[in-house]
Amino acid sequence: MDKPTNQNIRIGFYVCHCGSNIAAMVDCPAVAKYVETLPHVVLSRDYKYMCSDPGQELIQKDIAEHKLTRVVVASCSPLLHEHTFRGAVEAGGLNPFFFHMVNIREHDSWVHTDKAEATTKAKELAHAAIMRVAMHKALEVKRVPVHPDALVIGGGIAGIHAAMTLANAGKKVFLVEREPSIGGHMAKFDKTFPTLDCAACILTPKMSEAGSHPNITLLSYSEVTKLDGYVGNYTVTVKRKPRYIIEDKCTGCQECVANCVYKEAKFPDEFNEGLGKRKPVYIPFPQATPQVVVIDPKTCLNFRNGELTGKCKKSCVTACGEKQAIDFNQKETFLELKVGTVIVTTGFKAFDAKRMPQYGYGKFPNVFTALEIERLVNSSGPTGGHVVLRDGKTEPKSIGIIHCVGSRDKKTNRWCSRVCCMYSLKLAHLLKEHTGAEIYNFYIDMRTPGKGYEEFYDKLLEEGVHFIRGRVGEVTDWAMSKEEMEKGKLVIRVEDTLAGYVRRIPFDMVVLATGLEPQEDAQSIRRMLNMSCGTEGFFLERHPKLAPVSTFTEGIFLAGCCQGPRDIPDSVAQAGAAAEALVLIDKGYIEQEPNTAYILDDECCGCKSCIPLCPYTAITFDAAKKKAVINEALCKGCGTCVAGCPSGSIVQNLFDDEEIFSEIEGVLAHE
Amino acid sequence: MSNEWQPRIVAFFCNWCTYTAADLAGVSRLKYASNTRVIRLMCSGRVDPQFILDALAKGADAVLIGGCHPFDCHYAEGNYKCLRRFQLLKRMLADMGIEPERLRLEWISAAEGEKVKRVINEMTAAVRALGPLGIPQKFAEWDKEMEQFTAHVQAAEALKAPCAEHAPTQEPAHV
Amino acid sequence: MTTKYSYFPGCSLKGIGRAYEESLLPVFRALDVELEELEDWNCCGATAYMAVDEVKACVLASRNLAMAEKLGHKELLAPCSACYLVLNKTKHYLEDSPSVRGVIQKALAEVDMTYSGNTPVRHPLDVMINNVGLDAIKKRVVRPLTGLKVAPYYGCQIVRPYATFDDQHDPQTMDRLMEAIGCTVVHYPLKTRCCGASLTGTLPEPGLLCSKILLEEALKRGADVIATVCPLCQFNLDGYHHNIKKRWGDFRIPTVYFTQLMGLAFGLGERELGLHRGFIPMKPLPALAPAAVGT
Amino acid sequence: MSKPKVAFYWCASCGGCEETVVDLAEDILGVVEKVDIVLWPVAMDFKYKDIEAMADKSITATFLNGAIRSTEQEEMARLLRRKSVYLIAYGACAHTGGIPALANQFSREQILKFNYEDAPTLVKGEKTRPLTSFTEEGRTVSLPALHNVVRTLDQVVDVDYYVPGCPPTPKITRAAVNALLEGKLPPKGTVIGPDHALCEECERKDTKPDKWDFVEFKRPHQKLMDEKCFLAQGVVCMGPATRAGCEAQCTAGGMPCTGCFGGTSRVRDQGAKILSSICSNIAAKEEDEIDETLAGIPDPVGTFYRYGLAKSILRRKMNLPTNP
Repeated sequence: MDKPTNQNIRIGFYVCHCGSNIAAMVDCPAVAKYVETLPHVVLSRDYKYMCSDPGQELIQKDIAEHKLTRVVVASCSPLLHEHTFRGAVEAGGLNPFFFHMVNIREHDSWVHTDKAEATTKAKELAHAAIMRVAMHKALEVKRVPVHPDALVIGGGIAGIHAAMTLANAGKKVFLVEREPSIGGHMAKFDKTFPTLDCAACILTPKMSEAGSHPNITLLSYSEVTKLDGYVGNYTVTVKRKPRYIIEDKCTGCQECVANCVYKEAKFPDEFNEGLGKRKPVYIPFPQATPQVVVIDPKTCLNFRNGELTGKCKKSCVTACGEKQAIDFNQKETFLELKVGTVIVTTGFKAFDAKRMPQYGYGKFPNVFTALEIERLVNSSGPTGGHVVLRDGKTEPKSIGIIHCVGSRDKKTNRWCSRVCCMYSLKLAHLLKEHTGAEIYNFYIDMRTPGKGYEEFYDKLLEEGVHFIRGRVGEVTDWAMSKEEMEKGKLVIRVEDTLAGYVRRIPFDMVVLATGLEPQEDAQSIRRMLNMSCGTEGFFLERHPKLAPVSTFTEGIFLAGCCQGPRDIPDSVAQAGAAAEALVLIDKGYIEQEPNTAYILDDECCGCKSCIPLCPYTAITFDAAKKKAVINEALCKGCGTCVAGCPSGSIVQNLFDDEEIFSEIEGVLAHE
Repeated sequence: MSNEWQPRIVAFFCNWCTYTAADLAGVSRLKYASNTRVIRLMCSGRVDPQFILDALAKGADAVLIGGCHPFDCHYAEGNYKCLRRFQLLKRMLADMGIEPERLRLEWISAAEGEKVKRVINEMTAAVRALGPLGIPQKFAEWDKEMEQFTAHVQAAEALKAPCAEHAPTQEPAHV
Repeated sequence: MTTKYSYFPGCSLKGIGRAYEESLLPVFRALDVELEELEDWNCCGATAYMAVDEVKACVLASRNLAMAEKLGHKELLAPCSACYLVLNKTKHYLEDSPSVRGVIQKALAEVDMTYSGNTPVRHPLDVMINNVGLDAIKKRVVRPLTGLKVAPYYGCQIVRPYATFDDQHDPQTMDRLMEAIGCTVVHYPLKTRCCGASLTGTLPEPGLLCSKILLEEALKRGADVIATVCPLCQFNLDGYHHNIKKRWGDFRIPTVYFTQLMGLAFGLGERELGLHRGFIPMKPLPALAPAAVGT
Repeated sequence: MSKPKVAFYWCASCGGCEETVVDLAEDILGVVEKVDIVLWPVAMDFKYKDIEAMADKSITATFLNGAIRSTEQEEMARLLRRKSVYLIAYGACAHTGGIPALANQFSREQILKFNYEDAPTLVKGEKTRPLTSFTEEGRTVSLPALHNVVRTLDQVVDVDYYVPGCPPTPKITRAAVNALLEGKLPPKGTVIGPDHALCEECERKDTKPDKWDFVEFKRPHQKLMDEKCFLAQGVVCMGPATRAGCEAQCTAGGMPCTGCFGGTSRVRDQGAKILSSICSNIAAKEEDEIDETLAGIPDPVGTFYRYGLAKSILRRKMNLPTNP
């Protein structure tokens, strides 16, 4: 067969075995042999690991020796290694965009079961790439300067740590927290596993350090509502909710709290999971950062339905005195920030135990969630660390802890929440310590992977805590007749899978080890930041192993439980996302995929049909020339206007019409 | 591979949702029919109706478009533009004698690897049931009438050559 | 405005559970819901059939579904729990299993029938709560059953394995419905526990024990009556008091269909509602004042 | 030096293209002076055998209008191709199929049956169809057969240049003739005419809004008073997807562009492109609302491919019976 030859187009083709990942299902040598016959192909190889150093060097060597001008690699997803190979092509002396990648792993070898079919598919996809790459043009990577300031969304342990890391490196950081204080879930914990050191002792110094760091602007009681701009240069709108306190003037003396017209605290305290009470003016917890009180307009007498009534005698204002920190006229304000990088540390939401009515939470008062127990065992909690039943006085003599509530369950959440086994062990230990009660853990599997975790489990076994392997069927107040011991108790019915029979065990108190879920507003955060979510609703990282804290948007990073359930050490480790942000800030620019669109100036007739198609207002109408113009800086490269241009007068780099047409032709060329 | 006819489906997947979902299907080692060939575009809004027609004309038995769910487009609204074109194109294809099952638009988020599998399997089964579309073969078949005619003319001329005087005058007869 | 449903009574409502139909029809009539009984319906496929050959049971069920679809009302009402489950299960198989679908379609084609899967199968509880609505029901109440303490008992089949309209573990629809007609609902933790089902007929000992547990707990919770949705549950709880008494003592408490209680609240007569058919009669409660207006 | 020989020929066309040549008015005399017309059936009496007798490539340029729809037209196209140095597809039908190509939505049998048997204007009872050959007294008379498929000229023979339009304007015709005479020929395959879309020269251009947000589509007769851009009034106008060069005579005359000049060189399917553009700018986001808006375009094929069906990517309706 005579192959069309073109001095300028000399394609080198490489098909990767990826060990056996591809080679087991795709006949790689056959693909290479087939591609060798295609137009413009001067070299076609199969190789064990193309992404390895020798693989990349092979490309570079071939470019020099065989005067290749185009390179196609058939291996994994371009989302994974396109960047790697472009680098190799560039190092070989070619423009990096004279390269195209064929996905024969994720889209082929991993999803098919018939080797002949998978091989045919690989050939067709390769054929398409060969035809496409011949059309490629040299492109230049656009460098966008990165604004040096950073934004951290969420002031839990991950957010605090990330903000501190950046601030210590001399970067300006905005730390936005929705609650009146930073600290997140960790602030509610009593002890941390497996070392049992006091959570507050670890966390609170970090909190106050973050609160007073000269490089950190702490925006508590605030929410990010909008993110505009483009990579490296975001304009962030932050809503500052009125706390009716002028933060700068409040010293945290809490005189106002003491002098509130409500002499007794009578409103459910959010920080204490509703187990304690607070006043309308309050500080969430003693070590709250910032040390600033907040007034809740829902319960304050001076408000009704959010409107000022002026009906209260405002003894708080009197108590505040000269400081004049109370301002009932505060309104919601919006703050605009310019940042270059964003670290998302929005954390998790605890599973709502009411979604599993068979466990009776909300129906039986003495069924508690793990977070409630965290507060109960906490010496600064609502009972001062005294573990009692919901009646406020009775100490439980027997406690059942049910694992995997809202985890590993097809009906609720399928994933393992990773922390529940360990915190259940911790709570078992603490509850035993506080009450001396008989404690049973009901588990599916004990999962204790972590430094010192298995040893902690062993310790608990020695402490005489009982472990029963089996998923609990129900918690009921139905006492079977003649079993007086069940009267007035909560009975856990469970199949003890080690003993091999169904047991009924009565308890005074039942603790539900609720799992971790994505935050309720995770979806809106995701949309705002243009991220993706995984199946479970946690934010999706760019790559689970190679880029676990990056997202598909340059300059936006993830850390902590918003990406998936994890414990404190892992959250803190992951807050090293800050390091990635730091690298980017110090580099000073982001390289942008040159996939922007441009108007063919002579050809555009000025029909204006493209102008409203651009969501970024990158297309405007040049009134003098009566033609459309694309602002390349604003263009994000979706190509919608290109598809919509009725006269074909808009071109998208990397996704040119002719490139796609040849891909279509190639994919269908194989007989 | 069996020798029976295999449908060929060309798919245009947006980079952010559906292509990523197909990657996820791979990472999850889901198994699905091998009849689909994916072409990656940045957004479903980039899907030019010309691409769809061209794919069909070049031998695809069906075309699948995958984009982000409403409200979830990485580029805000590209998916709506795709949907609007799709609605009319589907009708137009029906007018051109192409079954509506041969063009499908699906919203598949990056999390929905399972849906990639389901949609591809469903579509493969549906197209298999329809049988080949075979437009390139149709083109060839249509153009046979020209070949036949050329052959006919050549035969007539060959016949005419030795005894030109006796041949009936071949005047173009205008209708 | 009258809404119309196709109605599949099944064998029980024509036989042992006649009281269910006797109360169901007038109650729905009172709520302006019209039921049109399928002509020539056949066995739903439950119980023994289902145990021997599931696919054939589904074929039986699908004939009823096909007829309902042909009748043209959007939805099919199946009051008996067993029918409700089998019909729904058949729909699931039709959707999910191509092989079962193939068998069913072939069988239906033999008798020139088709079923496209469009007719939802609904339970009366579901229709009352989600279509009629509690407000409309409250409006029809002329004799609120104030003071009557009811243990709502749902049984297994309407919530397992498919929890179509209520929670699997803690269903609430009947609770709300009973409150709407003025009853006091007692906390009844065994509301979805086994009634003994057909075990009572074959292995009486464990079967009866199941029933006894339910009756005992209802009494312990202070209930005057157990309200149920299932003919088999009703029969098990109502029909074996004598046998239970012999073994464990007396646990006398009437078990009635929830529609019977609704009928009472709507002012209908006890006989009209089939209340005379129960073995354990409902006590004439002092709170049950005579109906203000008869219908 | 002898004058260059030029031929004009017509195939499946309405005769409008011939009118354009006449419309050159006094310029025609200039042309006639500079060339020898060797074939022009509409005006002069030349015979097939005259052309057949000519040496190959002895005609400098043939302007062929009309789509190729019958055996006779195909034969003539091939003959003229052989005899000509340049073969020019003249007018929309030869260029993109034109109105005759709308017949590609039907089979030959459907067309013949309708025209000779079912058409309401036919005399009742007589269902005579033309025969392709007829023998009487030993003499055989033949008529050309209708092809199943309507084709553009370049789908039958190699074409050098295209002169677009239904019909081409005198100006564009003159430009083509002059290019030939002066030897200033563009690359082979060029469409003579500008390569931008019509809006560029439309006098309604300045009334275009910045946002379209179509909520309904109207027919031209529903809105003719306004001097605004047709699309701005919700009337489908093919202008944005159609090659300029016609001097926007239709839009100036109160009719939206129907696309006779075909798409630009950068477009493979004019209809698909205008569909894409118009649909993208619909306001609705929900499927049923989108359909409601699109109900205003009841016949997308007839609307978007009025002149271009033969040249479109799909060419012809797919499920037509193959053998009548």
